[in-house]
Amino acid sequence: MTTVTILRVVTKILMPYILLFGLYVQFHGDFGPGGGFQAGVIFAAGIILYALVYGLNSAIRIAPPVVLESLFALGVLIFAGTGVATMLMGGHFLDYNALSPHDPIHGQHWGLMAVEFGVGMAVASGMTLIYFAFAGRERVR
Amino acid sequence: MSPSTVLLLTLALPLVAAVLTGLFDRRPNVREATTLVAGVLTFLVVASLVPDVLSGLRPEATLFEVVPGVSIAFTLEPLGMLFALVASGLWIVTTNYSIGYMRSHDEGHQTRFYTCFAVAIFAALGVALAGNLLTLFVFYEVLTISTYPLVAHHGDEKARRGARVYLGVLLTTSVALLLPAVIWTYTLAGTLDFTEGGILAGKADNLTLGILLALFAFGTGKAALMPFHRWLPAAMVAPTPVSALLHAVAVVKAGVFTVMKVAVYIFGIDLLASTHISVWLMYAAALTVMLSSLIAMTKDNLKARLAYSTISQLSYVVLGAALATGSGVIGGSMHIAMHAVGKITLFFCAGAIYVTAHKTEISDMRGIGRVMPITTFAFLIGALSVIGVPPFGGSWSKWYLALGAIDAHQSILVGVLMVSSLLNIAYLLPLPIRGFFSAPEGVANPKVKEAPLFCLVPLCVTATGCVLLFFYADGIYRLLAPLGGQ
Amino acid sequence: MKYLVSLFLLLSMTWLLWSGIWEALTLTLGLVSCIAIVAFVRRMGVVDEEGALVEFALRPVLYIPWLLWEILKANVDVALLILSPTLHISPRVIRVKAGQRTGLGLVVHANSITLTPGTVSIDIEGDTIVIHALTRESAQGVESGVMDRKVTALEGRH
Amino acid sequence: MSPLGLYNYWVVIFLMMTGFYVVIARGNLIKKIIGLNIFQTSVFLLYLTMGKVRGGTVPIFAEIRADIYTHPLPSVLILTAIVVGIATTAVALALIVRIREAYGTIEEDDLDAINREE
Amino acid sequence: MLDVTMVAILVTMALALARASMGPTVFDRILAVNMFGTKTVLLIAVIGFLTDRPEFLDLGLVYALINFIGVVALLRFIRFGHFAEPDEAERMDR
Amino acid sequence: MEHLPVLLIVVPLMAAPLCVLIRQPTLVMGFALVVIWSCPLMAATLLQRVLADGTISYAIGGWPAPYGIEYRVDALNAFVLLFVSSLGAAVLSYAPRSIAREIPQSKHHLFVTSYLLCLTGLMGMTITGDLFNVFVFLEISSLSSYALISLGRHRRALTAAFQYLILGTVGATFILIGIGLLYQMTGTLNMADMAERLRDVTGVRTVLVAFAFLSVGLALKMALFPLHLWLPDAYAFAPSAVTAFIAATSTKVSVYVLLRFVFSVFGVGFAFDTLGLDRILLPLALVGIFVASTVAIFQQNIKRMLAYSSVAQVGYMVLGISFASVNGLTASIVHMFNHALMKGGLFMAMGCIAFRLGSVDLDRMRGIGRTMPVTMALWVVGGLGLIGIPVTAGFISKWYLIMAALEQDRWVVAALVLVSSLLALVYILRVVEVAYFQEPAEGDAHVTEAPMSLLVPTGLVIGATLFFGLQTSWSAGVARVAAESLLGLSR
Amino acid sequence: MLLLTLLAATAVTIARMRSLLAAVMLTGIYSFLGAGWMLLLDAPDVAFTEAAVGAGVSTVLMLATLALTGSDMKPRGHSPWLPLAAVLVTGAALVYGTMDMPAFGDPNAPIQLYPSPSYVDKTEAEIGVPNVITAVLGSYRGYDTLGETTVIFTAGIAVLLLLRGRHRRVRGDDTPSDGETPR
Amino acid sequence: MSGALAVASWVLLAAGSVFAVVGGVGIVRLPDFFTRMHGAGITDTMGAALILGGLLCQSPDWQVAVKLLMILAFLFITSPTSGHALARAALANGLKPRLDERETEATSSTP
Ligand code: NA
Ligand code: NA
Repeated sequence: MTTVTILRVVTKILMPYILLFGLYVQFHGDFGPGGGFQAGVIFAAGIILYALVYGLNSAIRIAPPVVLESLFALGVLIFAGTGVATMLMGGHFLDYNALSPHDPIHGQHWGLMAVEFGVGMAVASGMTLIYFAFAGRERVR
Repeated sequence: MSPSTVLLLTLALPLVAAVLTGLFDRRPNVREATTLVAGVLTFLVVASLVPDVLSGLRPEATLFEVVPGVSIAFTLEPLGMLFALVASGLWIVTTNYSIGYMRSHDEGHQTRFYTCFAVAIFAALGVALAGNLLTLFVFYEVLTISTYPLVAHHGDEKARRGARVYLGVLLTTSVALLLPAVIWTYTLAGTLDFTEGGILAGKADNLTLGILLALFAFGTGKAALMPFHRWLPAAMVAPTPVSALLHAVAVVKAGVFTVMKVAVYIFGIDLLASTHISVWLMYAAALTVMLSSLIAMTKDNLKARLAYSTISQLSYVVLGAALATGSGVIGGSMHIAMHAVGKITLFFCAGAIYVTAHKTEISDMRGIGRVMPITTFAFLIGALSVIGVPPFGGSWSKWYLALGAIDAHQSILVGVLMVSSLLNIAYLLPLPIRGFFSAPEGVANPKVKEAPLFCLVPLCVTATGCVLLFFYADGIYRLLAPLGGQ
Repeated sequence: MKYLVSLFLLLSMTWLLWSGIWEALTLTLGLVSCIAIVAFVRRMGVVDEEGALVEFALRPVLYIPWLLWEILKANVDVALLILSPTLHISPRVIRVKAGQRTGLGLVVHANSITLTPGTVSIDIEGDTIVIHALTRESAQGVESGVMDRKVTALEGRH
Repeated sequence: MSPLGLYNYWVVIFLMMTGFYVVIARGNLIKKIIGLNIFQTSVFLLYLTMGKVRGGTVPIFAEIRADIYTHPLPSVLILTAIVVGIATTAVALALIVRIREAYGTIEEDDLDAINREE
Repeated sequence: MLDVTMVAILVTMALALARASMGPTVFDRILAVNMFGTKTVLLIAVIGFLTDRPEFLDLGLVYALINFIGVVALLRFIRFGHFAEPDEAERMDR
Repeated sequence: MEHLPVLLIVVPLMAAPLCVLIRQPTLVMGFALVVIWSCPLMAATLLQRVLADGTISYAIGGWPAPYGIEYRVDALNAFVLLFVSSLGAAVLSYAPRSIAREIPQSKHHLFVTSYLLCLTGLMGMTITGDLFNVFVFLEISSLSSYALISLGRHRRALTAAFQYLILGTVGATFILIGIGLLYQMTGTLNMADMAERLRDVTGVRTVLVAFAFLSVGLALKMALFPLHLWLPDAYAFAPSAVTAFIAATSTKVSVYVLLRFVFSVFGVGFAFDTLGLDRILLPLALVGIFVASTVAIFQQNIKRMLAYSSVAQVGYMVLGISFASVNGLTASIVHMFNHALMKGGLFMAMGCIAFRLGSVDLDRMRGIGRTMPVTMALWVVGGLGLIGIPVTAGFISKWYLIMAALEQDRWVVAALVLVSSLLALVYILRVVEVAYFQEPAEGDAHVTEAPMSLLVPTGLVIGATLFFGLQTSWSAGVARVAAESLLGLSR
Repeated sequence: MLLLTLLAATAVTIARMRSLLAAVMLTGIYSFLGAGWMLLLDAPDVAFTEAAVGAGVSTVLMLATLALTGSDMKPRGHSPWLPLAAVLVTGAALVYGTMDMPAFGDPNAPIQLYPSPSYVDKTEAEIGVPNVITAVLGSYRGYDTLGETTVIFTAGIAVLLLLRGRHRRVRGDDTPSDGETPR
Repeated sequence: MSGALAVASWVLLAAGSVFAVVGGVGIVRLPDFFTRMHGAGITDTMGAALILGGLLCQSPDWQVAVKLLMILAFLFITSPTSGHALARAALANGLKPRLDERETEATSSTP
């Protein structure tokens, strides 16, 4: 037991719960405060905490910027794509009623979920990406 | 081909010439041949419309509607016909002269010269054919801009400064005075079309009309009415063919042409006569005539003297317009042509002397008549025509102007015309007199050495023109008669 | 694998407690979330015995009340100290040997020391915890070794 | 309408102006961004202050439906505005990093002096 | 009682704020900021009960989490002065 | 067809993340070009339909206003959309070659993404009928322009972008405050709805302050003198293609938004009769025109010179607004368009010059009329437009402006407008003299004409300034229709 | 009231703070306090976001920036009067504007009465989720939210454009990477 | 809420408030960074625990109670952790604790 580090151990214990909390916030936006954006931030915060404690390299290893970039773009596309889907199904852009013509409330639920998911994805990857960009920069004197 | 197509062809030819000369940058012979051919063709096309216009037809063509009710449109009427003939005809002669002048001088940027020259002719024809004030204004500005590179041709600091004054005065006056006048007219009359009898009658009070007339008269900087005449002497930095273009072919003529057009087709001479709003303009023009003649006498530099002479002669045309009588208008209009041919002769001669003898100051030109007899003789003819001595063209225009002044009951102006002719003699004749009767300095028996043929032929042609115009002035009178209501 | 499964179960339990919404959709999403997180956390390399609370089994049930009681006692002491006009403190740095075998045990020990006011663990050097104590009494409290034994007991036997 | 009813607004305006002052006073670039953050956060408070209604509660339905709910729209708008704010902050900070690398300083005066010299 | 508690928390926050602005060392400030953060968590919880909507305690958790991460970031900043050091995994606590 | 309004925005919006997914620079550029050229086509169709059938409304999400966000297209914004998207497309066509020397290749796909986002933001601001939505899209365009500007090669691009960011954000925050106050007094964010509801609360101090904040915020964004401080450096140091794009579109859209607020939301009566907006705008515009034009004369960096000229040109647009008449508004609207063409073209020509010379300093431009004849010819034509020479589009703007001034017997204003053109003459002539009548420096004698891929788009834009100097029924005609509807005289 | 005073005190302290690091920390505090006040204003969603963003992400980013730029700050050598005047004028304008505002919490304020039915009623009928804010955010004004996501996307791309290219270079290597340094 | 719970809640909240404020006084009043950590410890442990406990007594349903407990657990885990890390950082940066001069530094170890 040469290097016991409280912070590392505590982070290790908390990390799954932080991430779970992020997803919880993602999927409970309909019921309480929160939603895609907040979930994304919390998820990113989890990864940032990991990067702070375990080092940027480790964080980049588990969340490679290339993947993050793609998820970032994909998040926006999911949101806008939901709108396109509603158009293709005969509604206006982002008219979720069109997703379920017989039960508009149902359509609204699906629509909200889809767009919130897109937001969460974009924000989580985007925030992480932004942090990586700052942290990865060398200091110049 | 319908007359309106011919009209557009007239404009297209110099434009095509401009493009082609630009393309033949590396082949001077082709380039200059193009210009010549275009000149001849343009002149022929313009001339082909003379019978139509004489018979009372007014060919028209309309292109774009720029503002509601006002388009880029062309109408050929007598005054424009005359100007178009002068411009296209003298283009041919000037091109010939330019070839000689530019080559013997080994000038740089010749392609730019020919291209801009062609564009300037295009603009001058546009001014001549303009069917409304807006179109006229457009081409007026194109003319200014296309001649700017010609004035700045040498590119040294002196040339650039001269060109800056040239462009500055012309654009400032046109943008700050002429353009508001145009827009104001539009707001008053709702149209800008050149209409026989004018468009402003009954549209505004006399004060407004007076201010408007002043805006037009001074805004047309190219007419060089004092105090906006500075650009003309400043532009003397340009090569001689350019001076010819400015003084005879296009630029100043476009100016006085504009004044005349405005007087006849925008105000209408009846309106001018009945409201007396143009009386002040007569005196302003008369003052310019006298003052610039006096200044001309003080100049030893030949081109500078000719420049002030031009200023003085232009005011004859303005005077003709301001008289607002049939004879005055005809006289003034006629003077556009007469002065053009006379003055171009003088400039060609000045250029020839400069090219051959490298002399610019009149005091250095003693005995020049013995070295360059043909040139000096041609100068004499041009000078006499400008002075207004029969049997040369200039005598007719002065005659009608004098008649107009009498019709307008302005006997003082008759006196002014006579005095100014005396002044003309005083500043134009010393050169031929000293040239023929004084011995050249230092050299006892000089050898005859005339200018290159490309220069010599054109000046002979224009000198001959001065004579011919005296005998064929009747044709011009018939052409212009409708303007004076006769 | 043991850690992964136990983590999954703990996560699922947490989800249920938190969410309180027993609809099929939400439950499904919860399930998916838990699986996804277990996978992701594994990728992070943070699932090992060092962070596995499961090793403690149910023993914290006894430890926590004891700790809370200790915290309460210490709090009262320090609060009185702060409120006393003369501020009778005698700060000192002491070192105690920790008997824990696992990193987690050591962490719990050090944090427990910090949680009781009057003592703060300020460093860990090998198996020694460096402590800043506010007074002689609080220092002696740690030096008695009671907490060390309790935490070691928490680890159970292997 | 009593002045007391507007007290909240005035405090918020005071906060806004404090932030605004930090933004426009010359100085350190990071400080400016901090000021910008305060300015914007305070504007958010202004919006939310409008939405609140006396006796109202959070516009999230519980088992029992309340009579009065606070207006949800200001919240919605401000959620968007917060995102805009952090986005601006991120870009601004990235610019500051690059400015520091290129100029060796992030003091407005020094930067102006260097730029003037060029 | 909730009102009193809230005032007490706010007073504590004010005291922390005073320490945060006084310093003198950066560690004093961080200590105060950390304390301030945990008090906000309590404040949130109390406000939840005060406004009769205690179901939104998720927020408290968010505050606690953010506070923790903020302090860790501050510490990292103080210790290393940068956020990217290769293989620094062990050094965070050193 | 029905979805055209929203597609116009969503297509470039979705293309941006797709560019990030595609990554490969050439593919990205090709894809973006296809997408971006579809925008002017859609906008043209939209304009055509608006002119034929009147205002088009599109309820996003199917929620009617004031609950949902409405897109509302009339002649005015259809026209703005058309020219903004056209210039956006033209400049992007020019960009591949232009950025090759200015931006490292690894960033090209991100550049294109930002460019598309910027265009999306500008068009989104223009098309929407919802006040808050304006703010959101304003920020999309602003954030991407900060990034785009910062890509300039000179380090001053960074400070310029930062300064723009600060002032732009302050402006946006002011706009946000204004929107908030208006919302509070009306309960709606929909412009048309708000216009109705504002009638009941005119003269209320809150509305007054809201108006002031919106105006100041927009004045910052559109660089109205004296709030123009961000603009010169931003234009001067951004990459050539970025300068051309932003100069052609960004300030115009802000002017459009001001028009919308003043005329469609507040109404002429409130803005001019109650508030006397003309008494503020008119002097500001005139002073701006003169000061900025004069400062332009003394610039050595020609992009900077043109930037100051832009500040002056914004003055002309605002001057037109201050007349609050059909001719005045026609002048403003048509000048938005004409100036977009002229400045877009001029900055594109500057890009050609920078491409060959690596500099845009006046000293380095000696003799460039000979070494780069086509580029310089295009530049001169664009410059003539700025002066307002007939046959160029710039003339048409001045024409309407002077007509508007004369109509109201504002002689002095008309005269000042004309005199100010002469200042433009001076700064254009300065460049012309150096370019045509001085010999190239020794090091620059080998300079050759810019490549066709740069010249053709530049030529198209400059050619358009000539075309629209003559064929004005398209530009001024539409502008007039728009002006009449803004003043409530038609439809 | 106390909370607002605390907010004001924090803001003023930040404005006067000489140490950048301390100012950054206090900004986090300011966000926390602001978020607390937001909660009192019945805006838990906003409070949530403000805490996560204002106190979390933005603090971390500022620290990361300080790490790259250094946290020294020059004492201000300028007269504060001009900005102060601008601020006073702006503030006075706003205070003037509040004069005709509905009082805080006024149930008859225009926004509480119009449009009718309210979002709350409509959400109940048309969307069917308990959180009205989510309904408005995601559906009624979902387009703004798409815009918001695009804003984040734009910012992300902007940051990448600005900061990529010098990523993890070997120390001591001072050759500038392409296109990032002045000529 | 039954009477007993209400009283318990009242007591816990009051006590928590007192501890919170005392801790606040502590970090203002105590002389150096390391001693101030003890002050912070008071509010972070007892203040938090008692106040959350007081709220726990008022919680309307089990879910709120769970959330309160989780917050408490989170605080109890993170607060000493960051405190420890902070002290360590202070030590590493050369900040020396001000020790009582009357006694020498004692080092002892448990058997
Ligand atoms: Na939500
Ligand atoms: Na402790």
